[in-house]
Formats: sequence, structure tokens, C-alpha cells
Amino acid sequence: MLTIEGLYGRYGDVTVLHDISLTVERGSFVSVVGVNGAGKTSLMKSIMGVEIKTHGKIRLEGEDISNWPTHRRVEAGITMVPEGRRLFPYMSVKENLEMGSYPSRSRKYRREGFDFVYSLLPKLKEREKQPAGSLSGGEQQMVALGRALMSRPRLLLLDEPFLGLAPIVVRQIRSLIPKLKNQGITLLMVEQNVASSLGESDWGYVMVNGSLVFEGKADDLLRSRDLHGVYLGV
Amino acid sequence: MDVKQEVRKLTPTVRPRIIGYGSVALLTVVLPFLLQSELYYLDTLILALLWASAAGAWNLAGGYGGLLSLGHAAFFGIGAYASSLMYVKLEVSPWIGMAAGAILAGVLGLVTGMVTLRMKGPFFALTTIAITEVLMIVAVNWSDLTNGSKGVNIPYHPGFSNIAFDSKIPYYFLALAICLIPFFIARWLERSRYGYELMAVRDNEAAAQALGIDSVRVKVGILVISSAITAVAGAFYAQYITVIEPYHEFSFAVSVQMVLITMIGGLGTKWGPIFGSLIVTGMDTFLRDVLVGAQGGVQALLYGLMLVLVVLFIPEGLIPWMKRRFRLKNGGVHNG
Amino acid sequence: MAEILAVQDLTKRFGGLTAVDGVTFTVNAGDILGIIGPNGAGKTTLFNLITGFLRPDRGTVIFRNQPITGWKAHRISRLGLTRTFQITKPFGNLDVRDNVAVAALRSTGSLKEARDVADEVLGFVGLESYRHHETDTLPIGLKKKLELAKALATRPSLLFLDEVMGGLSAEEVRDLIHVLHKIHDAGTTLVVIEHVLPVITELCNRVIVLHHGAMLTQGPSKEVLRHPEVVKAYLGEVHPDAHN
Amino acid sequence: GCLPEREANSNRVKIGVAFPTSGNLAKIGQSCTNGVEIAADLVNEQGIRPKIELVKVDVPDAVAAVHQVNRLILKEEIKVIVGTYSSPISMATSGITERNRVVLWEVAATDPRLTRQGFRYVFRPNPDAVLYGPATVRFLSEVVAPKLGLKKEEMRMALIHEDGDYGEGVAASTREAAKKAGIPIVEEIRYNAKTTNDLSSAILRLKRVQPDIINMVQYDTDAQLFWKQAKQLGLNAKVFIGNGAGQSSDNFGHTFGKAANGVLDTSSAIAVNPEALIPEMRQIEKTFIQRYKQKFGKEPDLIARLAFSSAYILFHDVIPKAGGDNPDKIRQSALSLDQPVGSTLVGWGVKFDKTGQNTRATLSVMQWQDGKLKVIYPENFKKSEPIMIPMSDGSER
Amino acid sequence: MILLQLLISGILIGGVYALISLGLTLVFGVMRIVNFVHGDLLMIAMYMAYWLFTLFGIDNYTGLLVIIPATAGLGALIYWGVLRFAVRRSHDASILATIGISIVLQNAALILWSADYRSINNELATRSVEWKGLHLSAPLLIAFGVAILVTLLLFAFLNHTYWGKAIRAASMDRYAAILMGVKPQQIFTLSFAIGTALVGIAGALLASVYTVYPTVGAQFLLVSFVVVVLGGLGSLRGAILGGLMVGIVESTSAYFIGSSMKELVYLLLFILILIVRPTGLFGQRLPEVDR
Ligand SMILES: Nc1ncnc2c1ncn2[C@@H]1O[C@H](COP(=O)(O)OP(=O)(O)OP(=O)(O)O)[C@@H](O)[C@H]1O
Ligand SMILES: Nc1ncnc2c1ncn2[C@@H]1O[C@H](COP(=O)(O)OP(=O)(O)OP(=O)(O)O)[C@@H](O)[C@H]1O
Ligand SMILES: [Mg+2]
Ligand SMILES: [Mg+2]
Repeated sequence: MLTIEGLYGRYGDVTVLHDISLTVERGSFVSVVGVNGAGKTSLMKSIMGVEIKTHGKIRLEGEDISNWPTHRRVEAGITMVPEGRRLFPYMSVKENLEMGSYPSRSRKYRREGFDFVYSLLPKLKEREKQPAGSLSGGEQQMVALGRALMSRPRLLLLDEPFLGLAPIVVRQIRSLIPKLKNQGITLLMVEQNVASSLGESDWGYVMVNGSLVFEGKADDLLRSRDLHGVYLGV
Repeated sequence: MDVKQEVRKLTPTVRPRIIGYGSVALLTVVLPFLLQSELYYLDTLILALLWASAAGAWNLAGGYGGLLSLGHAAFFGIGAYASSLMYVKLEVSPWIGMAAGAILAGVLGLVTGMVTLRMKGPFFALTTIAITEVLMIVAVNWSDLTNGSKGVNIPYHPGFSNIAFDSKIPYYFLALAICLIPFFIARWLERSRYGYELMAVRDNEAAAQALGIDSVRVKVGILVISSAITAVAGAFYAQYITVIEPYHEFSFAVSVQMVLITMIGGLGTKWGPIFGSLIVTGMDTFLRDVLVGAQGGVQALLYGLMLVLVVLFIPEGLIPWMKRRFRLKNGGVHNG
Repeated sequence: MAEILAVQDLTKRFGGLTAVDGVTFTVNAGDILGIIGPNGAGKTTLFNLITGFLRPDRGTVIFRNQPITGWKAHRISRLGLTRTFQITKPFGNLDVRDNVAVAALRSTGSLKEARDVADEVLGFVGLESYRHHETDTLPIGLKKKLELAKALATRPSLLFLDEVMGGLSAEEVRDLIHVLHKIHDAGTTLVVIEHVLPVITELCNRVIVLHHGAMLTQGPSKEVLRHPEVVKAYLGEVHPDAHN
Repeated sequence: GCLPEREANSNRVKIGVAFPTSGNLAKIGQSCTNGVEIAADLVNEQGIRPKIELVKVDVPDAVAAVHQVNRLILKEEIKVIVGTYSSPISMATSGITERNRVVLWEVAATDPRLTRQGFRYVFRPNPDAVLYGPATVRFLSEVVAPKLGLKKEEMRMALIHEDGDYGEGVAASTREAAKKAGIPIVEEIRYNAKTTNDLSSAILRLKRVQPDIINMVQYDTDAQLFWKQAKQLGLNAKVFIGNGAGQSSDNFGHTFGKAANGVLDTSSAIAVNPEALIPEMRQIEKTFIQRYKQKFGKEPDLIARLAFSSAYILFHDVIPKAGGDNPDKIRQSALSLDQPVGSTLVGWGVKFDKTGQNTRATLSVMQWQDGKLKVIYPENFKKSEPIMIPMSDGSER
Repeated sequence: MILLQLLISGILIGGVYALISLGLTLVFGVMRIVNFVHGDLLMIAMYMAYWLFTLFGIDNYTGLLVIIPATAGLGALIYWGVLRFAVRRSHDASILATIGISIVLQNAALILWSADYRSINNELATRSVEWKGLHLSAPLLIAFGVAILVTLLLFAFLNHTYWGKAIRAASMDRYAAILMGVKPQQIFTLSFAIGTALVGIAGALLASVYTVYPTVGAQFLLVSFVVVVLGGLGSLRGAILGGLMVGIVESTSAYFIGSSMKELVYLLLFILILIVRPTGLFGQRLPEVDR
């Protein structure tokens, strides 16, 4: 689905991603873990082609998309749940979700999208008309997730999607992941909770200081001492 | 205190600085005497200093306080009117008028601050414009006090106590002194508790409040300071130009002048208004010199184009732009 | 133990929605109180009401025997009750150290002293290497730490923390819990909103559960987290001790 | 002032020309500049010495005026400045010129204060604002009252004027003159010409009092707005009389064409009956109009004529007689000037008093007739007979 | 009776204000650009109408067919040429930029067309509809009708089309909008072009009411800012109601208090309303402390 080769990323003169290579198989669930500031979000932004300047190859289904503008990548089926939610505060919950189905590819699924999101996150249905900016933090995070799902992504990038969500909601959404995979959605997730995120994913990467230093089957990684080394700063 | 450390601190950085500042100071002192035969350029310089003072005063509220007022002409006008009316009608020395104007403007600043507390961005800006317009209407219609739209014409009686001089040199030094007031206040803001509180409120009011900062006091305070100094500049303006009228003194154009100069120089920097004013006034003078006799409008057109170019190439303003360049040149790879 | 904060019948409505509904509780000096509840339960709103960022429709707040209901936020903060924000709010034009220095200025004489305090606090939360970093581009986890550092620098006697652990790795959470314990040992009372359950279990001696704006239950964390209603509304089916 | 005296009989003098040619006041400032330019062209072509060399500056407001006039004086070393039109600009300029012993030859501003500051080097060949009222009132009493069949005490007059310096000044003199003559003023409305987008409320007030005479002091845009809305709202009066500016502007005629017919205007800026002029002037008027059209592609408007006339006096008579630009000599030369009625383009002649005010400057009354503004009063200057007094009501207009 | 006439006059002039303000509220509220060029675009549109009429005898209503695309094009050009660089960096920069462009346009007009006051003298300009002793200015009546119509269309566009929503979304969070697949430059250019086309419509219609000259824009800029802010940034019904309110207050206070003071009344009212409602009448308000 997605292959990245020799990717560098920089903000201005500061290079934060170094020689990244990564593969995500279609229909799989891949996690990237790493301490704060390792560059996980930057990697996500690179795949979307926003804010960060990149150098290197990014391929989607074999096609080189590294020079595509963001909207083209979105049209091609990549969607991201951004760090910090980034809702449209003065728009209602419903309109926010609707913006999720903005890509022309997704517009025809709008109805189904609403049904799906509302059944998954019934709270949002309740708050349909409320301006998103006045929701509680967790509610906003739900909208951000729902909005991404509205686009019917082929590749879904999740940047700390569970931040601020109550355990019950996290549980619900986690339990949904196999279903999404069954629908053919490929997932790439960044999460702080190493244990649970690696535990459920098919493959994992560990990022340190802007480089991917380990990869492997998630279970193996979890058990490896290297991982703990990274986190304990050894 | 570790003496060695102190010494180390002094030697490498402070000395070139003292030399730098010293030569700038020396230049500013001798400059008017050098220009005595080029009085027109001295005049240009005085106007530049005048606008630098007004812009500097605006910058305290607009740049450091984030209160983007588009109505500072209100305070400028009050200063101009207070000093000249007191002089013309009551024969009070404009020095006293200047102080009175500053106090009056400070009070208006206080009221403006209180009234606009909850307003953000454009709402605040528009309210300040509205207040200026209101003052203009009052100045036009309250003709018993203000001479109405005729304005006030200040008779020329040279003398220190009248702030009227035969030579331009005293005007120069007075303008310089006024221009230094906001400069030193800005300098103080950059290293004082109040300044930090102000910048914190500017950047995020709620977060500042959570840290125990009284955002009302801080915001209103800077507005009072800024308006009082703006009024001093206004009073100087009246004495120098000798004619004031409501349509100009309370005009949007005057407010915008302060904003533009500051933005060109660099918002929230102490040198910004001074450099901005030197550039804007210098550019203006230069264009008029080059375009003598050209059709009206050509000069203004080029001035407008200059603003656009500034936006395209140095939108953050001159001083921050120079700082950035300087830092990069010095190989300062600022670490991420 | 002395009562430091007493909240009585606090209520706040937004249009038709009662976000906080007659909440009553007390905090004793030396407590570490946890507040949990489903998303939208009213936790943040409760913080806002107590710390002066919202006016309650009804109810009173008494802090150190002084009624502070309706006081302005900065006055409350100066009394020694500081809070953090769920969405971090750095001062964008100041660097990391100066962000903290602003907070320290309240209690110190000069900027220099404040910066020294800031350095100390930054070291404490593990941000020392970011001292001169600009704040806008800080990764989210570090922003949370900065938020905590600012609050600490005011030297509060009662500290309200709104989800400061979100976005931190398990190890960092552990470190930060350690930091909070130290703060607590130094005499600061803590009230913590958190969805990261280990924080609640390892840190708090008492937990309040909010649901639909009202208090569902309160008690020691272990007990509360077993409470069937809490499990149903907040945790989901499985037992919390299993994992996170 | 110990600058070396320049050669007295040098063959050319530099003259500063300072009008607002950009910004709000640009329309009139441009016309004035154009008029002055043609005056210099004509005088130079006549071979009169010293030759006139113009240095033009744009002075859109008082600050610019101070700066630019300083430039003219200090940098260009100019001793005579022709300007300035707007009252604050002229006041600011006169302060500087006087201090530097430079002549200010004011060709357009009407502020009475200008020549009452006790200045030695300010000259105004034009009338000041206080003359408007008496001129209008004289015309109303002598011409209008008989035509309306009313005694002048029975003619109810309403004033509507912009609240700037010009409107206030003229209105004050009109009020005073009317009071002296016993003409009752039944309504007075002031408004801000720069910001007014709607005059319907003012018109409704006028409608309510139903005056016989409506006296207007307006600039261009508001004059046109007023006239449009007056028609739309059916405002009728027997006489509509303006005071210079708005109603005497060529734009008023362009816009309304025949619909302007009957509107009167008291103004200094006159196109008098050539019969009233001495033959030499008649010729110059023709050349002026022709050259103006040639150079600027349009007819000179009245203010351009006025500026031309005043500048022509300076270039053609005053400076040659002074033999250069020495301000004191110019003062002598100007004060000695004694040109009878009919000897200047605008008709009224020149005789300065000690304050520098032209005592022969008078005002005339004009009327829009078939898209042209024609002098109808006083008798000796008039080009055509007054029509439409009283004015028929709106439906027939 | 007189009250009724005052009310009608107020409503009509209010319609004019509303019409001028629509484009401003779009650009100002939606894109957060404090657009000082707005008045000058009005001026350009009025000149277009004037020249179409003078040179080709096309009246200003037919002229809309030319003026709308022309002003939209000009708007797109201004956005592409300058503003897009300014908006990207900071909103303060956009103040500088728009003031700069404003100065350029005013003086270009001065140089090209001189400072002469020009106006269209077509039949309609001085016409009015008389109804039971009330006079309704014909050109203002048309302007009013158009204002209402345009508002409805614009409202529908912004709230019920993907493009409209994209405009709003991009204004609130450009980064997030990009993530949704919005092409921000295209969307911003579009909305700026729509904004200028709206002011183009206003200019064309007003060319038969007002005189045009290079600085005519200033006469309307302040009052349209007042209207837009009073109504609440970006709110269309705010612009309409704000316009009407200012118009009515203006006409009644001009009658009862004095023409010279009418602005005083509406400005004081404006300040008062903002003190009570700091985001304008219809401005959306989010909690001050977000979470
Ligand atoms: N817009 C930006 N401009 C400059 N530097 C940036 C920008 N965004 C991020 N950085 C820097 O890039 C580095 C990596 O940040 P990134 O956000 O990718 O980390 P992260 O792994 O996502 O951290 P976290 O887990 O806390 O979200 C950090 O040092 C950060 O300061
Ligand atoms: N200004 C407001 N207008 C309307 N509704 C609001 C407003 N502020 C909060 N709410 C609603 O009140 C409820 C309580 O919000 P609050 O932020 O207190 O929740 P919370 O418990 O902190 O949730 P979370 O865990 O998701 O942060 C939410 O449903 C929210 O949508
Ligand atoms: Mg991140
Ligand atoms: Mg919350």
C-alpha cells in the first residue's frame, strides 16, 4: 500500500526526519512508537505532504506521490486524524463531519458515512448542531475521528487518536479496528501507549530522534529489550 | 556574585555594545549641526522623529500589548488640541499643555481600555476607530471650545516656553527626546516583570490569568501609557506644524500612519518604529525629490507599491527580518 | 487534615445542557484527588467554575476558608490555586524558559531570578534541553509538560491538572507521576483530571466520578473503579486493573 | 536671513506651486495647478522677463504642506509660492512663508483669517469668505424679491451647508448678512461632506419648513447627491442658490445637464461677459481657454480660470515690476498695483490693501442655463438674463 | 407620515450599506483579512460603470454583465498577486498589504482618470417611486432588492454547497482544510473573487446614485466596517441587519438631532452594542476558555 524510501524531512533548516524507510501492507495495521519529539507526527505530515519539506520517495500502491500536493493525496485515499484535532470550531458537528467527505471520491458515501459514524459515536448525533469549538476535549477528539472516517479512506493515518478519550470510548474504537481492516482500510497509527498499540498491530516501528531504529512483528518488539532501552534512554 | 563571571560577562559583549550605542548617540547629537545648511533634510529628520514617537507609542500597545488599535489618532488629536487650545485660549505654556494633553489622553486610554476589554481583534480595532470618529465629530461641532472645523492656528512667538524656535535644531532635540520615551519604555518592557506579563497576556490571555496575571490591569495599563505618549507626540506636532484641524488630527490616516510605520519596522521591537519611520519618511522625501513636479498621485502610488513590496519580501518587518538574516549569516544553526 | 477547598452545589448550564449539576465536594490539604468521568461529563467545566474562568449559575466555592465564588481568575491564582489547560496554551512569542519565567515572576523579584526558577522547574519536569525552543512547534507531549511547568512555577498550594498526561509514553507518565509525588510531598495539594487510568490508581488517594454533570460516586480509587456504574459508563466492560 | 542676495535682475525666477493634487482635495488642486501652468506659459511666451519657472509640489494635507513648503524654501531657495486652496493648508503654509520672508500668493483659499494675521508677505487676489453672504443677500434683495413679488422680510430662507471650514465660514457670513437685511432664516442644516452618503433626512427637514429660498454651501459630491435626492423626494423651493464649489463645478453641469437649469450660484470664480473686459483681456481669455484645452484635454473649469487670473497678475505684472523675486520688492510692487474693473480675466481688477487682501475682489451670481453656468449678476458682468425665478416645481423640472 | 418616510429612507440607505458590506463580511469574516481595498474596489467598479455608460452608452444595470466578471477577475488577481503571500504569514501583514494596494489603486485612478467628479446621468438616477405620498428613490430601491437577493444566494452557497463549506472551513483552520482535500489557494482566490464581485455589483448599482472620484471608497469604507462588525464578522444576516440598523439610525437621528451629528449617534450605538456583545449582533461566540 505505502512504501517510503530514504525519506528526509525538515522544517526550515532543521532536519527532523532522517533516512526513513517504511512499508505498510494493504489491509494491515502498523504502529509507530517513539518518545516525545521523536518525529512521529512529522512522519505523518510527510505522508500527507503538509507543513514539512521532504526529500525521498513516498509511494502509494507503487505510484510515486512524493511530489503530489496534499489534496491529490487525499483524493487518492489517504486521510489523517491530525494531532490536536484541528476541527472547524465555528462549524457544527455535522458540518465538520461533512467536510470529511469533501474529496469527490467520498461524496457519494456521505449518507452511509453519517450512519456509520453516528452508530459508532452516538454522542456526536446528540451534539449534531453544536459548534464543534464548544465541545469538550474528548468530544472534539471523537469528531476528529468521525470526520476522518467520513472520507472512506484507503489509508488512514492516526496521530494519537485516543488522546483525551475516556477508556470506554477507546475500547470501542479499538474493537472496531479489525472491522476496518476487513473493509480494506489500511491503518498507520502513532500512539504513546506502546503496550496497547503494539499489542494490536501487525507490524511495528520504533522511532528515535527522527530515524526508524527497529521494526518487527509487534509482539516481538514488545518483548525486545531494545525497545525498553529506547524508552529508558539507555 | 562571582566576580570572574561578572568580568567575563562584561568584556566580550558589553564593550562593542557600548561602542555601538555610543557612536549612534554621538551621531544623533551632531547630525542636526551637520545638516544646518541642509535645513530641508533636518526638517525631514524632525518629521521622521515625530512619526517615530507616535509610532513608538502605538507600538507599546499594538506591538507589545497586541492591542492593534486603528484609532490612535484620537490620542494624537487630544494632545494636539489640548496643548494648542490651552496656549491659544488660556495662554498656558504648551509644555504644560503637553502634560495636560498626556493626562487627558491617558484618561481616554483608560476609558477605551475598560470599554474594549472583552473585544478581540477587529472588534477592538473598529471600536478604536469609532472612538476617534466620535472625537472628530465632537471637535467639529463643539466649536466654542475647539474652533470647530476651522481648527486652531498657533501664532508664532518664538521662545522656549512657547515651544517655538527660530532654529530647527531645538525642534530636532525635542523630537528626539520624545521619540526616546517610547523607546526606553519598550526597552524596559523587554526586561521587566510588567513587560513579560504584558507579552503573556498578548499571547494568551486565559493562560496568563491562570498564572495570576491581572490581564485587565496589564492591558489597560499599557493603553494608558501608550495613549499618553501619543498625546505628547500630538502636542509636538501641533507646535511644529502650527495648524491643527479636526479632519486631519482625528483622521484614520494618522492612525494608519503609526501602524504602518511600526509594521514596516517590526511590530513589538523597540527599534522598529524608529527604523520604520526613517524609511517611510525618507522614502517619501526621496520620492518627492525625484519626482518634483510630477503629476499628483505618482509619488503616493509608488509609496503604495513600496508597502506591497514590503509585504511580499519582508512581511515580518525590518528589524525581525534583519535579526533573522544576521543570525543565519553567523552560522547560527538554531537547534531544533 | 484541614479542608482546603469546599465546593457546594456548583451548577452551570449552557443553553439546554446542564454541564455541571449541583456538584458538592471538599478537598483536604495533602489530598491527591482524581476526577474522572466520560467525555463531556463536565470535568473541565467544573475546573473552569472553580478557578474563575466561568461564572457558576449556582453554588459556592470556598478556598482556604475564603469564599471565592465569582472571583476573577487571576485573583484566585494569586491565592495559590493554579490550574492547567486541557488544550495547552503556551505564550507563542516567548521561548520555553520565558514561558515558565512569566509564571515565576509572581513570586520573584526580578526577571533573572524568575529565569533561574524557570530553569529549576524545567529540570524538574524534564524539559531542560528545550529551554530556548520556541513553543509553537513543540510536540504535543512536551507542550503538556510545559503547561505543568508553568503551573508549578507559580508555587501553588492547590494545583488543578487537566489531562496533563495525555500524549505521554508510559515511561514518561511514570516519571511524571514521580514528579507529581514530589510536588505533593513538598506540600501541594493536587486535583487531577485524567483518562490515563494508571495515573488515577497510582497517584490519587481519592476519586470523584462525574457523569452528566453530576457526581456519580466518590471514594478511594480502587473501589471507585470497581463500581458497576462507573464500569458501565466510563470504563467499559472489562476490569481496569487488567491494563490501562 | 543672511543668505547672499541673488542677482536682482536675473532672467528667470523659480516659483513654487503648492496645491493638493492627490487625495481628497485633488480635483480643485489639479485645476488650480493647471491654471497656474497656463499663466506661466502665456507670460513666458510673451517674452516678459524674468522668465517664470514653476516648481510644483503636491500638498494633500497640512503636514505635507509644511514639509513641501520647507523644501521649496530651503532646498529650492524659492521666494514666491503660489498656492494652496485649502484653508488649513494655507494657514500652515503662511506660517512658514512668513517666517522665512517668502511670498505666499494665495489664489483659492477663502479663509478670512489668512489675511488677518498681520503678515507682510501674504497676498490674496481673491475674495475671502465673508463676502459671500453680503453678495448673495444683495442679489436676493435686488433681483429675486421683485421677481417673487415678495418683500425681502417675507422671503423665508433655509441654509444647508457642509460643516467644514468653508461651509461654516460662508454660512456665518450669510447668516449675518441676512440678519442685517431682515431676511428670516427658517432652518439651518449642517452635515459632514466627507462621510455623508444620504441627505434625505436633511431634505425632509427642508420640506417641512417649505422655505422660499434654499441656500447651499456644498462641495461637489454632496451637491450632486443633494440635487438628486431633492428631486427624488420632491423638494421644492422658489430659489436654489449655491455658493461656489459644488454648484459652480463643471461636474454639476455634466451630471445634470438640463436638470441643473435654474440653479443659482454665488461665486468668486466667474466667467464674466467678455464685453465687460478690456480688449487685451478678452484676447487673453480666448488664448487661455484654447491653450488649456490643448494641454489638458478639457475645458477649464471656473476654479482654473480663477487660479489663472490670479497667477497671471503675479507673473505678468507684479514680478516684472519687482524685477525678480525679492519678497520686499514684490510686496512693494503688489501694493502699488491698481488695475481697474475689467482689466483682469475674472473681471474685478486688483488693488491690495495693507493686509494683502484684494479690495476689488467681488463676487458674482451665476445660473445654470442649458448646461452652462452664466453670469447674471451684477449688471456689468452679466452674460445673460436670469431665468426660472421662481423655479417651477419638481414635476415640471 | 414623516416617520414613515424617514424609516423608508433609512431602510433604503441601509440596503446600500448592506450591499456594500456583503463582500466585506465575506472577505473579512471568512478569510480574516481586514480588507482596506474594499472601498477602492467599489471605486473601480463605479468607474467601470461610468466608462461603460459614457463610452458605449451601456447603462449601469446592463453593465453588470461586464462588471461582475471584471471585478471578480481583479479580485482574483489581487489575491494571487499579493494577498496570498500576506495571509500565509500573518494577519498583520494583510493589513499592510491591503492598505498598500488601496493606495496604489486610488492613485492609479487619479493618474488615469484625474480627480474629476463623475457621475452617470441616466433617467433613473433622479427617479423615484411615489406611493401614498412616500418617495422611494428608484436606484436605491433596486439596490435594496439586489442586496436581499444576493444575500440569499450567498447564504445558500456558503451553507449548502461543498465549495461554500470549504471556504468557511479553510478560513477557520487552513491546515485542517488541506487535510480534508481542500485546495486552499483555489478556495481563497475564489472567495476573494466572490467578495470583489459583490462589491462590483454594489459599485455598478451605486454609480447612478453617487459621484465617483478616486477617493470615493473612503466614504463608504468606514460605514461598511461598522456594519460588518456590528452584524458580527462573517454573518450575512448580520450584514443586512447591521446595514438596516445603521441606515435607520442615521436617517432618524439626522432628522431629529441634526445631520452633522448622525454619525455620532450610530457610532455611539455601535460602541455600546459591542460593549454588551463583544462579537457583534450575530457573531458566533465560542467559550473564551477552550478545552
Ligand atoms: N512546524 C514546525 N517547525 C519547526 N519544528 C517543528 C515543527 N513541528 C515539529 N517540529 C520539531 O520537530 C521535532 C519532531 O516533532 P514531532 O511533532 O514530529 O514529534 P512527535 O514524535 O510527534 O512527538 P509527540 O509524541 O510529542 O507528538 C520536534 O523537535 C519539534 O520541535
Ligand atoms: N460554552 C459551551 N457551550 C455549549 N456547550 C458547552 C460549552 N462548554 C461545554 N459544553 C458542553 O458541556 C459538556 C461538559 O464539557 P466539559 O468540557 O466540562 O467536559 P469534560 O468532562 O471535561 O470532558 P472531556 O473528558 O472530554 O474533556 C460537554 O458536553 C460540552 O459539549
Ligand atoms: Mg506528535
Ligand atoms: Mg475536559
